[in-house]
Amino acid sequence: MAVLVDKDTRVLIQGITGSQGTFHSNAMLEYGTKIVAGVTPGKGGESVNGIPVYDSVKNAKEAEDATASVIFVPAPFAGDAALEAITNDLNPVVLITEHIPVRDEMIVVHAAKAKGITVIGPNTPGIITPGAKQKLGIMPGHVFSEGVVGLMSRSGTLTYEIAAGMTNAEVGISTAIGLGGDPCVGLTAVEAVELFKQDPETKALVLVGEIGGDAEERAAAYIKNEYDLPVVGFIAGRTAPPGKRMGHAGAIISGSSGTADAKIKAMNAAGIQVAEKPSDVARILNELL
Amino acid sequence: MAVLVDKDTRVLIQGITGSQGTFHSNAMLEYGTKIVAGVTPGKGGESVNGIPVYDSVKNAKEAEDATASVIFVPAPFAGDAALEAITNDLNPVVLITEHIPVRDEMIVVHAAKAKGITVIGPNTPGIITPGAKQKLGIMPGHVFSEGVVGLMSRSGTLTYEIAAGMTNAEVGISTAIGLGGDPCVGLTAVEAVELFKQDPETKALVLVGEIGGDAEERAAAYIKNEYDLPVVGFIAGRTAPPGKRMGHAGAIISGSSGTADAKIKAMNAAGIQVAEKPSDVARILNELL
Amino acid sequence: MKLFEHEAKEIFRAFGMPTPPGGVARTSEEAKKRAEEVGKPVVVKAQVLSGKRGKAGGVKFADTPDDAARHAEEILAMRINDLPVEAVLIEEKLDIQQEIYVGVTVDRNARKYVMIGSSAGGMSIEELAEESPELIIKHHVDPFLGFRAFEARNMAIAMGFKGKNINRLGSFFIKLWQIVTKYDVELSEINPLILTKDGRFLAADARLNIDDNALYRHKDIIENLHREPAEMNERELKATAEGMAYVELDGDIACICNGAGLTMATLDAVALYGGQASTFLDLGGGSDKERVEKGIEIALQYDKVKAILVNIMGGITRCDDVANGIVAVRDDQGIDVPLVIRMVGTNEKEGQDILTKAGIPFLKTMEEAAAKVVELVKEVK
Amino acid sequence: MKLFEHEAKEIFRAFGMPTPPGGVARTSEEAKKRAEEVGKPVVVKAQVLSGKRGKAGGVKFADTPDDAARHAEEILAMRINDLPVEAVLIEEKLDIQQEIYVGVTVDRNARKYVMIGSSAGGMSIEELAEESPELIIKHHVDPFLGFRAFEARNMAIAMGFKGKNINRLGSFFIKLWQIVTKYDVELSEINPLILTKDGRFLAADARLNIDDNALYRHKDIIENLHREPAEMNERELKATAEGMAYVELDGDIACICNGAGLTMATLDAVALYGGQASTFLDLGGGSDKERVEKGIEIALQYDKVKAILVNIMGGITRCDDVANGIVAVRDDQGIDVPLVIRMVGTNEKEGQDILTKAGIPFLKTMEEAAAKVVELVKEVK
Repeated sequence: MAVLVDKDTRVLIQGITGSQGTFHSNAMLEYGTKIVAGVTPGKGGESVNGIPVYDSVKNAKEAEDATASVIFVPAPFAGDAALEAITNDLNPVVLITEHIPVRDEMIVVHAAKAKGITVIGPNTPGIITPGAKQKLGIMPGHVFSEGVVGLMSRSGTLTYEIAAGMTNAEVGISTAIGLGGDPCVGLTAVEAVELFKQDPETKALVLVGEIGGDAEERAAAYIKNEYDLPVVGFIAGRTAPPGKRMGHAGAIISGSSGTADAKIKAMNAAGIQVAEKPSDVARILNELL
Repeated sequence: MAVLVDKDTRVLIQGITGSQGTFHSNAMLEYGTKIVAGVTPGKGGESVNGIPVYDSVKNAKEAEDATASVIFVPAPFAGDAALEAITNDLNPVVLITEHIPVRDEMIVVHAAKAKGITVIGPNTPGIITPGAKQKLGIMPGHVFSEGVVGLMSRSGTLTYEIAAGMTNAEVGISTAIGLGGDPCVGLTAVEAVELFKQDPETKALVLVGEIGGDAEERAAAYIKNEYDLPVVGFIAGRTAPPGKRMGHAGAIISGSSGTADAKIKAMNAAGIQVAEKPSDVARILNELL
Repeated sequence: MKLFEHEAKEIFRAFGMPTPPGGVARTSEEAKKRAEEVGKPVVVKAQVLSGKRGKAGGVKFADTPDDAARHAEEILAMRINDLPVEAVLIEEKLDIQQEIYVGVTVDRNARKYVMIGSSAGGMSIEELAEESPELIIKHHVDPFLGFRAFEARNMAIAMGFKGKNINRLGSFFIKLWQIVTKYDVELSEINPLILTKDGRFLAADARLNIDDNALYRHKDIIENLHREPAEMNERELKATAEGMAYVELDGDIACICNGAGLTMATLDAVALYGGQASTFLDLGGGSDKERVEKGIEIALQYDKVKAILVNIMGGITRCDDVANGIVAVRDDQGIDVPLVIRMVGTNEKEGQDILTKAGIPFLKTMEEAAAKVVELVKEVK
Repeated sequence: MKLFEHEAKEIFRAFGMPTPPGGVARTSEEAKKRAEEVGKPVVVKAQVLSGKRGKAGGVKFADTPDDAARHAEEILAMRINDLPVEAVLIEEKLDIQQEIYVGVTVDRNARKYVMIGSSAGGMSIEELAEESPELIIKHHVDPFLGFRAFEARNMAIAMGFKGKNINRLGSFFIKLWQIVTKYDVELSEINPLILTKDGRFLAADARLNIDDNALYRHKDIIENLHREPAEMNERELKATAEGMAYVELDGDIACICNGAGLTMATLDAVALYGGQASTFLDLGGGSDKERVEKGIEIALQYDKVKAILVNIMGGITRCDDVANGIVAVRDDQGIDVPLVIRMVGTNEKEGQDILTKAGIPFLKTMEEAAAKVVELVKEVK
């Protein structure tokens, strides 16, 4: 009924005693997320929002049987926190933190790959499975309603915009995954499509992309060959000039590569309908489903 | 009929144009070793002792189908040369070079392990299989005669001394392996015993150890549980004082560990007869076989 | 953070990479002196953080120190890509046998560094990829083992070099890798790396971008540079200091939103209805009243702005905070351009009440808002 | 290469590890001055490259600068483990809450670095391993990923620390690891690392050995030390310069052989026949005439030597070269102690002919040779 996160996921929050960790662990709890433990080195024995805090992931996992981690640790320490989660076999590892050095990201991604662990992000709003009332991240839960559409996106608020549109149009979501706005992220769009393909409850996909890189082109190529259910696309940054970083570290047209045009062309070639405006996504889905 | 090296081994010499590489590749050829190529970056197209020289292991392997490598590259570059051999799937990789930084050795050993490749050495005389007339190393071939005894040792000339004694006593050798005199080496004594155990032609073993570390104790424990054929031991350094490096980087008694006494005790406990003098090894073997 | 050519070359030399003899000049007199020191024909190169300076006339050859001074004077008076040229680099003009490309960047898909080399340097790697992709040699660096000397030599071999040149060229790759790991480089290029007629390899140009996110690990570099990390105008500096993403564009509508994707989509929607954005301003997540005020203030300082579109999708960001920020700016200093607001999500109702009370209209969808702001800007013009 | 405590601490401090206030003194006047600077009771510690200086009387406490001067004078006059004490370190005497052990070394079996920690510092790690092995916490470092901050914290947790002390103690492990990777350390210990009564962690002692084989990568360290890499006597220096392995022992028979294992076995054989070696001298592989000459010359300079046993297993080393070397030393400068030679292998016949011609006897087995040299030494005595 979902990918990566379901009702059995037992969540650990790394950096829970920080302002972000405290605020969002509370929001997650309110939404319904099964948070079983928090970690802040040196603050073991405390509690945050009623969640017990441990000094290490090892201790937290042993005591509370956590299965997944959400990381709010500041950028200089976030890579280390992710490796700690990976070493302790938490899966998925959701790396909310922004501004992590790319070299740290690469090490984290490959350490996770070597162990078969999925890293979501960094610089992601996280992942949400409305049907299980589990959100591992910072998204406003109420804009996502339960349903059969898998949603993946490189951006946060744009995803909320589209999800809210879907909810208004009564098109629900199986799982929504924020892939992250950095150039190097763990879970790629292609891998996300693969996961949704294996989920029998997901009947259609929404792929929200943006300028920079060619993750969307790769996903489109994969979809063309491997994915038979309807897919709707949206690309942000169609009017962005080359050479400028549009907020996200990954959203930049380098030379002539990474343009919205190229992505839309690739999507169209794969039979993906690309929405012109965010509000079109729900409309097209309603036509297709 | 042997371990690691047999008549099908096709040998590459890294560092062949250096004085050591040139001298020993000639000695190896004279002994009968199938040397198919040499490598010295920048000297591709030359030849040494009639052996074609290539600029890279990749080129040499593609052209001459080499399967194993012997490395004579100077210490600062030897780690890199070993990684080049490992990357190109040569196996075994015989690392003759002495004085390689231990950090480089550790990387080489683990890179090889990850690919299932055997590294012999560093700081080893190499490996010789008299029955196949193949020696990958710097040992004088004539002191080793063909036979059924597997020989492994941490030292060079002491091995020749013992092998010469065996040859005089008409006790032959299946394969003799120099494990290397450094604290960190690739193939360990335990792993060497495992290899000999799988060789149906090897009917007895000689384990020549020396002070420092506990490789001999570990091999003895393994032999006690897993190896049923006769084993003769010899330990050098019974009169060495603690805290002094006896020539080999690995030959040092640290505190109270690594003493000859401890090793001899462990060997005796494993049913291994330990020779008092090098010449006793052949005598005991003759009694046992 | 982008380094100037001469700054990058200083690092290159510290790692043992040879560069042509020469030095930096900030006046034509200095340029003359540098050329005299070189004592041979020189090249005078604009120091700007922008490619294509050659096409803009920022690179000139000079046979004599007087010529060098003249060229320097011209170039120092130029603006390239809207940036002033504050220095030139005077270097010996090399006797070229071959132009080579050596570079390193991050491959997003592989999530690895990729070393790139080509025997056909001089042109941009993008052009080369289109014209002669077979001449581009790539090596993805193992994230755990790093880049090894033999891999550097293999690149030189694959690029067609022989004999001693294998090690000589290979060493540039190795040193480049050392710089990458020491300084968290995200992109570096030596283009061209020159092989001279007398057989020397020299880094004739240098590009070096350090990962902004890793700058905290490299304070020493910034200190040595004696300058700001990036060339930014006053508004960009302010926005950056506030942690906002701010990009100036050629249109006239400032889009102030929360979230990079939403801001880009808002720019696109403006274009869809026939308008053109002047400003990409992502306030970031969880913006409070003060932040919204600051954002609008910065946007208003850009003289191209003729209208403002605020588009907020409330998540962590609360609509009442945003509304209070907007009202505060209007009351405190006035907003003298048309203002269109769209605001949904967390505390939407409260936010709308605040706007209504303050007499500021708002819309419910971003499409309506985009259409409206385009209409208003047309009226202003 | 072993560093002195004060040298190791200088590196520790450069990486941000706190050490007790104090400084080095080479005279009692300097010691007084250092103690005055500290302004509190101090400890005066002999700077020698040897453990167990405490038991040898090389560590003394002083309440006043005058006491410190007196202790320093005594200690500077000592020899510890046969090495002169050329300097003392004067440091504040700490108010100890807990003594901790923090160290790193190479695990031969795992072929990995191993970080070691214990809440029970102060005694040697060998003693601790025997007395309270359960108090020793070990972590093998992944050769590709290195040692991570969370692993350092996990060590501190496993050592029983809580709260802020987890990060405080963890940072010593992290910094130690940074030093290991920067300087190719093969062994380092902070023993004890002191937790003071007022809650500070300080490296009270420091041991730091750099991998000799990697010294070529760390010329900067050696330059900063302004001393020879190791404390060696004249003969050891000469042998090391020649690339020979040379160790002095308490006996009277110099064993000159080729190969470390063979040399050790020769020492053992001498002992087996009732003798005692004075010298371990491994000529190394491929020794030529000059090398053999140099080896015998160095051996003869050690005043304990009463006889020489040359034992050569010719492989790369040729017996004729060895024979020529022996003859040359005898003819040029004379060998005034009994000389026993055993020589087999490559060019054995030629070598034996040379010795025979020169009137020097030789034997065929090392056992015969060992027995013979022991017999001769007894006659000399």
